[in-house]
Amino acid sequence: MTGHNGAAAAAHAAHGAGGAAGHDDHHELGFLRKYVFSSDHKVIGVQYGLTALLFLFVGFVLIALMRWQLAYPGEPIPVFGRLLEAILGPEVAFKGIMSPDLYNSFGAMHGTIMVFLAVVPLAFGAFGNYVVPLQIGAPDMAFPRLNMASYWCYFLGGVLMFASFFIPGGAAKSGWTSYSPLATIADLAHHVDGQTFWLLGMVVLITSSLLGSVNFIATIIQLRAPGMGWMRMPFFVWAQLVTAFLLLLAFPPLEAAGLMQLMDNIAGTSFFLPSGLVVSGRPLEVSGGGSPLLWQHLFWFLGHPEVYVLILPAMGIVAEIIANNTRKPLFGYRSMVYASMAIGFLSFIVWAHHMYLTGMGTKISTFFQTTTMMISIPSVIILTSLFISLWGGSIRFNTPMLFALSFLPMFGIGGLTGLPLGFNATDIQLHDTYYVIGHFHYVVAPGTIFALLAGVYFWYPKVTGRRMNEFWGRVHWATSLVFMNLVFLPMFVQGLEGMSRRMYDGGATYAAQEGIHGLALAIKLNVGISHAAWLLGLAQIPFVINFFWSIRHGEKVVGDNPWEATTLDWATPTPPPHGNFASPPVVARGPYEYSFAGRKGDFTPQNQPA
Amino acid sequence: MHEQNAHDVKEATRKYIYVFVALLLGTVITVIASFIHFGNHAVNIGVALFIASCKAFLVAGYFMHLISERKLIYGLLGATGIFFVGLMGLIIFANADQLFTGFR
Amino acid sequence: MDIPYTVQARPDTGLYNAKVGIWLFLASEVMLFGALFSSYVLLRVGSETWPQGLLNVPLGTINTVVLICSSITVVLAWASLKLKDFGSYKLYQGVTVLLAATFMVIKSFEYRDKLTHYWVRLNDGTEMTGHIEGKPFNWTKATLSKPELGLTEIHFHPDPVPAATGAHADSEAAHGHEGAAAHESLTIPVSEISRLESFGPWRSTYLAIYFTLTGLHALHVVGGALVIGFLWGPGSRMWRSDPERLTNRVEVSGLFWHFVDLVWIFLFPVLYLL
Amino acid sequence: METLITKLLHLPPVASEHGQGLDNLMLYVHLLMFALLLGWGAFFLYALWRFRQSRSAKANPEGVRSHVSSYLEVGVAVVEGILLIGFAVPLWARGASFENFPDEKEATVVKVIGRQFNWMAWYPGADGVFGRSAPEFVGDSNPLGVDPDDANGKDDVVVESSDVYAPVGKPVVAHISSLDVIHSFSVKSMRVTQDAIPGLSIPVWFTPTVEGTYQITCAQLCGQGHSSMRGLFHAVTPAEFTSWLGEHTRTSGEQVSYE
Ligand code: HEA
Ligand code: HEA
Ligand code: CUA
Ligand SMILES: [Cu+2]
Repeated sequence: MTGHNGAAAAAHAAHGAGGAAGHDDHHELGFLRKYVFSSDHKVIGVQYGLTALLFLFVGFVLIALMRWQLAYPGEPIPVFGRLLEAILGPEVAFKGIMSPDLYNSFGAMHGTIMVFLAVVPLAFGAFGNYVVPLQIGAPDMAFPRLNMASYWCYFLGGVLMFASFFIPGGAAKSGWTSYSPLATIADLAHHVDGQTFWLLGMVVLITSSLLGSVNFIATIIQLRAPGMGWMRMPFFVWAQLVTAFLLLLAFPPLEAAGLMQLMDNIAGTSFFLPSGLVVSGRPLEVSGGGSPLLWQHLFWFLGHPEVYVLILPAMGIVAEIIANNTRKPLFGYRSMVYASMAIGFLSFIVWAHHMYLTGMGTKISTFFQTTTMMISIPSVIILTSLFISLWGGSIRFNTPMLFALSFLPMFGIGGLTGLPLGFNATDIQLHDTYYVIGHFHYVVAPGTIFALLAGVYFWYPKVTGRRMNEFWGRVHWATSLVFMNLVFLPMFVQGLEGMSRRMYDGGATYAAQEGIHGLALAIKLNVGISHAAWLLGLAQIPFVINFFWSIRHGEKVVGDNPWEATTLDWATPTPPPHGNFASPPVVARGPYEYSFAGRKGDFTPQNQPA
Repeated sequence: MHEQNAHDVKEATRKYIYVFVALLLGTVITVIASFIHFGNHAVNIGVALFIASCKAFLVAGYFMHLISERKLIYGLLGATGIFFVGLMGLIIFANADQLFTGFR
Repeated sequence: MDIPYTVQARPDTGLYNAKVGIWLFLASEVMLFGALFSSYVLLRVGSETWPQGLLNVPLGTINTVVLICSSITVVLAWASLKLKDFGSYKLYQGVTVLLAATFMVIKSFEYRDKLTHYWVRLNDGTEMTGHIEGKPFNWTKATLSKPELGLTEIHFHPDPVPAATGAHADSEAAHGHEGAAAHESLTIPVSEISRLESFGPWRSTYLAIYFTLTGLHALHVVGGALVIGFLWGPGSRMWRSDPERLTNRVEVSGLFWHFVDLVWIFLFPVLYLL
Repeated sequence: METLITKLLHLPPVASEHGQGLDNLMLYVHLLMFALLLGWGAFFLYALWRFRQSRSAKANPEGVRSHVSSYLEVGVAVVEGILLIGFAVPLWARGASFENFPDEKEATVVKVIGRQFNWMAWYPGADGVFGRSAPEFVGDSNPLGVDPDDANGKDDVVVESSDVYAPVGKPVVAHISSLDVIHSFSVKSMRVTQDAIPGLSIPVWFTPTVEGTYQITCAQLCGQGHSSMRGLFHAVTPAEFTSWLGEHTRTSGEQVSYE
């Protein structure tokens, strides 16, 4: 393989027995064991990555169709409308016009797919799997077969979710939050409905991420290479460790809640159904006595930590790329580590800021808004540290760096707009408006997605031995940045004007009328936003082509360490073989020793002996 | 637990038997206690949960060797305990604040 | 490179990988059952009435004892491996699997009991609980009108009405529902019945949480028994090639088993006695 | 000044007593956000320009040594604390604490009940007492299940057309609830939002100050008709209110005086 430089090849030839055994295994495996049912963390990482990108695309297609309905309510969707009618039937897309039920299904599935099937698997499953063992100098994950099971559970969950579009009644249509009682009674005509599939899918996905997080934590605790002390771990590893803890402890309550809702939906229990429900003018024949708010508590107990699951790995990726491309250590590495732990801890006790308007008393809501304000501080610390890390650097503007740099202000805007939501008094006005949509999309779309794209461009050479095309990378970056902002910035205006989310007609019902104040600007903005969203989709074409084209035709990298990085992931052969390291690495220094005075070259790899 | 030699294991085995007997006794006591009226049902609940906690302590402490486990595991379980208490406590607090203050 | 610390403990943590793994997993299980317990508490506090003594305490007690016995056999099995006594290991762990099966059998009788116990509402609004003659399993109003059954009426044995209220009186009444000999049998025409329901999870919040919690627990019992059974049967061949690793596996599966026992220790009083 | 804030943030016009306080907090938070955005934005762009590779060939691993960033972080925390204790908590307590509620005798009391997909307003009528309700009385002409035999309910007024009327200048206490799924009662110009949760009846209060008709938004996904579950809140003069209520009384003939 071309990636091997002389030294690594020599080491390869001379390496110990363990390495040889690992390598031999590798050759004996058939195609199926090697690429499909592989237990190698790198193959699994790539599997996660490709599947997640596919779901990212699915999530985008859903929203692209919804944006038509938002911009031009009630008009048939050109071309794709007929396709929808043919595939899903005229009940939901008559003459290519999206029905309210279809809109709600797409909305719920967009949220679910983006969060649970696209971003988390990409950030945690793909990057975590591929990079963490490399960065800590481990030969693989602690439990390789569990790792494989984790991927296949994820795959099964994805299949269940995707299949639910095609069952009678269509996919879940009660929002990604699936609030009861709506989730239970939205589709009374079908006993097994989209919500059932959603719940089963979630249970499988939760199992997958539990397996994953057990594996990650055990790996990071147990398999660090000799010399890799806690404070020598790259920030990315820390971010993944905290993320894994969030998944481990926050997901089970949702699994419990999911089981209870499943019982409500198929066994007729009333965990989340209060007594005295009257649906369509008839008392509902259930035992009653349940609590709808209980579902919300259990959902948001996961839901809030989940958003940090989305952002922490992204911050980790950005930190790696910034340190590498400013050619200097991260500013305040230790305080960043402590801040990420603080985020992890606090994120378990802020959840009810999503529930201010459920009739909360003063005491409890004061508690939750105080913790919400507290959690913004460690975020500020991490972001500030990353900003300040730029100072004094020698900044290289390559594609990964451009994406990573854009992450900073985008996350900044998203995080800052969390503040008026976090104050319960202002949330009275902003709750469930497009302000919320704007807030979190700034964090997850131009924020997390940019960080993930940065990661793709950054680690691509390690995985394939080739670089992605730099020019098209820049085109991808510039257009994405522009369109992302054109999509999400106007949403704050819409929200302030009072436009609610999950509106099938884009708020047209609430348009201003003679003598009645209503939405005026928001409805106009809908059209612009939709066009920007479609252009945003088009802007990904260079990326997709670049991504596949470069596998075979990209510029080959010279050496194993094309970015001249310090962390151990770059100390492996390219691409890393089964077992990863040519010889077991020994760590002698901290993660970011760039440009230290009196050293040869401007970087010192972690495994270079003192 | 980290017994290295046969003697330790035999020692431990005896302890397991004691614990086993204690657990059986605990079960009997719980059942009997549930048929006694302590006046207030809350007391009954308290007694039953207290006995259950003692039994849980025995199982976790001896059968699961938590009495002599590594710091790492204490840390993990401590954190889990805190989050569990937070989950349960805050949900109940939120509902109480909502339902029992005035008309909320 | 091979994965290190699969058998030997890592010096700085003092643990081997699987042990870290199982404790992490158990931590997540604590949150899983913890959330269900929290729900139980919340639903119970928020409800006006809470049925008591619906369950069969003797059976529950027997099952508690069964699980405790299985816990001791699990530790003894592990201790036998530590003492290099493979024969005792096979014996103890075999008993464990049998005890697990016993637990499941008893559990299934309890479930059957609930699903053959009925609540019925007549067209005139009368509501009764009791048994249908022949002990049919989980009928509903829809079952009654199935043509192949050809039913025009059912024979219903109502439960004795509890004499006094209060936890204790209730429970005795309910326990006695079978023994209390000759209370009358009613003949109810099918056309009179407006609703029929067995005491499944749909019947009340209490039964819902009972079935959910014990069902999930039962799944854990089955899962644990499968793993232990595997390590007892085909998995035990590792004794010849890598005895220490097998011992570790037995320890780890044992930790899981004790946790399952531990959950039951709380489930039993909470669901059966309080 | 006040309307300027509202205009600046492009909020709907305020028509309730406490609305302005909410807008003020909204402005202060946004000022904090803008300050941070501009400050860090300027720093960011300058740093990118100043330390680009072609200008700064060799990095200085020391980077920033001053503690300005720590002071800034403390500063942000302090400002957040002030906004929290000084504004958000009191504003919330106004609406959510039992002690701060107006006396129901001095207020316009109404139950607002959501269902798929409209709002129903239920006034207690002249006696000021709501009738009993229970699911078994629910029928096509009695969607709320008001007990027909309950004397307190005889003079009650139930409006099914998603219109809520209230006189200006007097507090409104609205008990928000729902029959089926969760809805959310939101009158943006009143700066009021409250989820309507089945099984719970949650009171909110506000004092309309400006006459007019305002939209009631359903702000919680409630099914396929969610986007069209609009209502109208009519803030009218006390006289208009009385006569409107009179037109809707069930007991025809006698004029209902609401005071
Ligand atoms: C990754 C995802 C993510 C992240 C990180 C956050 C971060 C935060 N979120 Fe957000 N949030 C969501 C995802 C996220 N959120 C989602 C998905 C929802 C909606 C769910 C739904 O209802 O469907 C939501 C909803 C939501 C609500 C509920 C709103 C409502 O429904 O009414 C609230 C309320 O408190 C809130 C608050 C916050 C706060 C205070 C932070 C803080 O942690 C933010 C802290 C960060 C900062 C304070 C930035 C600091 C920046 C600087 C110091 C520098 C600035 C510089 C420049 C701009 C150049 N969020
Ligand atoms: C991680 C989470 C995430 C992400 C990334 C996104 C991304 C986007 N979201 Fe969404 N969104 C949610 C989570 C997310 N969203 C959630 C939780 C909700 C609430 C749901 C609810 O109400 O219940 C929501 C709701 C939501 C709404 C509100 C709907 C409503 O209330 O009615 C809108 C409206 O415009 C929207 C738009 C968008 C847009 C334009 C993007 C764009 O940024 C998309 C950009 C993506 C692409 C352009 C695709 C790129 C594709 C590739 C790179 C593929 C490459 C493929 C290969 C190599 C094989 N989203
Ligand atoms: Cu009612 Cu939305
Ligand atoms: Cu949150």
